[in-house]
Amino acid sequence: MALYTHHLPRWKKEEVEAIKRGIEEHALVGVVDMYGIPASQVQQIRRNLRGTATVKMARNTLIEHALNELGGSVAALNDYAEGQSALIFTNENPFKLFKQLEKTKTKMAAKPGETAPEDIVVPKGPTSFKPGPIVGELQQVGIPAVIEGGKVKIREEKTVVKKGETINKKIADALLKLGIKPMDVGLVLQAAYYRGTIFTPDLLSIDEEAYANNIALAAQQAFNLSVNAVIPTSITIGAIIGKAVQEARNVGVEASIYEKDIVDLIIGRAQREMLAVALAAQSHGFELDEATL
Amino acid sequence: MEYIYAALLLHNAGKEITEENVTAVLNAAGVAVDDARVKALVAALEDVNIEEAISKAAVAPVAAAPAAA
Amino acid sequence: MEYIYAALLLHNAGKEITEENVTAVLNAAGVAVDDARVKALVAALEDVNIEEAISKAAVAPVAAAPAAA
Amino acid sequence: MEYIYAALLLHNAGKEITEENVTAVLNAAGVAVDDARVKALVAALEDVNIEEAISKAAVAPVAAAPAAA
Amino acid sequence: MEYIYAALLLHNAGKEITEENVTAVLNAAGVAVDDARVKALVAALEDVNIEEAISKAAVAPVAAAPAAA
Amino acid sequence: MEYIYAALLLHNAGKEITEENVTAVLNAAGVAVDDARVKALVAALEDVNIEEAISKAAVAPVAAAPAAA
Amino acid sequence: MEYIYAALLLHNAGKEITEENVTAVLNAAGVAVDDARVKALVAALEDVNIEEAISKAAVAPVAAAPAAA
Repeated sequence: MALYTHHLPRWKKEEVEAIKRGIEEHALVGVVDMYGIPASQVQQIRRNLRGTATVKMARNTLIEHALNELGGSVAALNDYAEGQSALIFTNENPFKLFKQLEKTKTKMAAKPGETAPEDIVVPKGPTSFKPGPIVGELQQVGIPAVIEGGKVKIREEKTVVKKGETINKKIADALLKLGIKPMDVGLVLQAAYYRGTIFTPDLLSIDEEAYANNIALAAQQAFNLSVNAVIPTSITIGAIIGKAVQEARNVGVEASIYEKDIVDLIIGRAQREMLAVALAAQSHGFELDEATL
Repeated sequence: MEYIYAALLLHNAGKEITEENVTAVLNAAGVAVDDARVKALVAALEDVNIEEAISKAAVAPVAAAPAAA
Repeated sequence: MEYIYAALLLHNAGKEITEENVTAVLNAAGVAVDDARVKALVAALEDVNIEEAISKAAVAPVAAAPAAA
Repeated sequence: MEYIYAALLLHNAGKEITEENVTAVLNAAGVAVDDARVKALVAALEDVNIEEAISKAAVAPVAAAPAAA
Repeated sequence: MEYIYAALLLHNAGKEITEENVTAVLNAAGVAVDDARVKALVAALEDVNIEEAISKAAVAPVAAAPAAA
Repeated sequence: MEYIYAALLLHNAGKEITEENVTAVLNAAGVAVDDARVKALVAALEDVNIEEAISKAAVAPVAAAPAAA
Repeated sequence: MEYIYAALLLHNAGKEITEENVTAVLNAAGVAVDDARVKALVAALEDVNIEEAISKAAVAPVAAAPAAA
């Protein structure tokens, strides 16, 4: 077992043992990318995850040692531990962990050279700036800044960087000054090992709206089936009665069955037919009396 | 619908809708009158406010005409 | 609208809409018949597809409802 | 509406809508049967395609009325 | 829908909708009655105000019509 | 609606909707199963084209009501 | 949709939508359960207001129909 660690110094061995314990004591171990996350935010994320997940930062080499020592299918996580990785331990299922990590993301200012995660839009309206060189700086990157009432104002909404485009230094500076924070920063789950299976983010991102839509569709289907197949339930009995009554009325009116409950409907139909024919007659020269219309 | 047309014709002419009157109108139109249907019609109309039923229906076709076209 | 009802009654009964027939129906309903109007009606309806006009009326109210809302 | 419900019940059960059958159903429901109404019902339904009539929304104007209010 | 029509027939006739009554009406219509369906129907109707459901039915077709198209 | 969902689940899973299967599914969901309702469900679905029945928009008076208000 | 039906069955039965419960229901329906899908379902539904989604369905039968097609 100590095949890989026998030559390591004591603190590293302890570190490797700690990683192994973390993996063994939790249902899930994930590899997260910590790149670009300021230390202050890491603290915040840890606080947010407290009680559900633990983040363990360690050098990649030590992570690799630990995974290899454990061996088996968990060692496949090595493929995802690159750059500034950390491990995350939890007993939640990987979908829930993924969602929680998404929720810990916060907005940050863009650094030059970063890629816009979505369209970056400068909203229309007043700014806190007094007139000065700022107007030119903004205009230079295409932001329609104007001076109005002694203040710098953005004349109209403007998309300055499209999703997927690189944010250059001038734009990054302008966004910083305007207080626009376009970047999503947080722990990015690279892969999760859970009960023998590796889950990657493409599997883990859930479209909740699609689920809600499917729930609505299923509920509609159940409602339809219950009513159309006449399987009364407390939820659908009203609709089933309504359908039966409707059908009976339709038949009654179509067949001109003179029953009290529907004779007004039959009158209505006759009246509409009369009006339709009256209008057609009128368009062919028959003068309608006042009472008709 | 002949029976209801006959009834509405009488109503519009200010005549009472009786079995006799309905039958007379239908006869004049050459309809082979079914007494039972006439009876049923007259009975059904007894408690109905025809003016009201007409005015409810009147709202529809004018507005509908363009939409239906 | 008695005139129109009379015409519809004849149409439904499968009878021709002639001046004579319309007059007979109106008479039976006790309506004082205006010959000129009967003539005008018969002439106008000659060019009207009554079935089509009626079927539009049937479709109408459904379409009217949203418009009325 | 009892008479219409009785007719639809028979139709749905695949039975013929005859005066006898309608009367039997109404009797079973404890309805004091009016022979003329039964006759009128059967006569009215004679030439009607019930399946087609069921799905036709003939009842619309009532529905439109509240919407218009 | 036989079972529902039977229930509506009883309701309209002012009779109680019991398993026994529903069964009697269905029998009279020559329907081979399934006790379980009668039970289920009667149970489901316990939770509903039939008058209300009927009056709501008048409002429905407008909403339903486009879906049926 | 549990019974309906159980039927839909079985249908989607390509399993037959039998009393036994429905009961098993409901039991697994912790539902206290009412045998009569299961029987009624299975009987009602016997001749039903489920695909068609689930996609045909049923009239939903509940939905229509607010629109009329 | 089996997974969704299973979830709605549990929801309607007043049971919690847990991995264990969903799996039990699906197993009972003879579905070869995919653990990852169950997990995804449970995780997704944690943040979905099922009652709201259901009530949306009731309001929009028209919208649902084409989706089902």
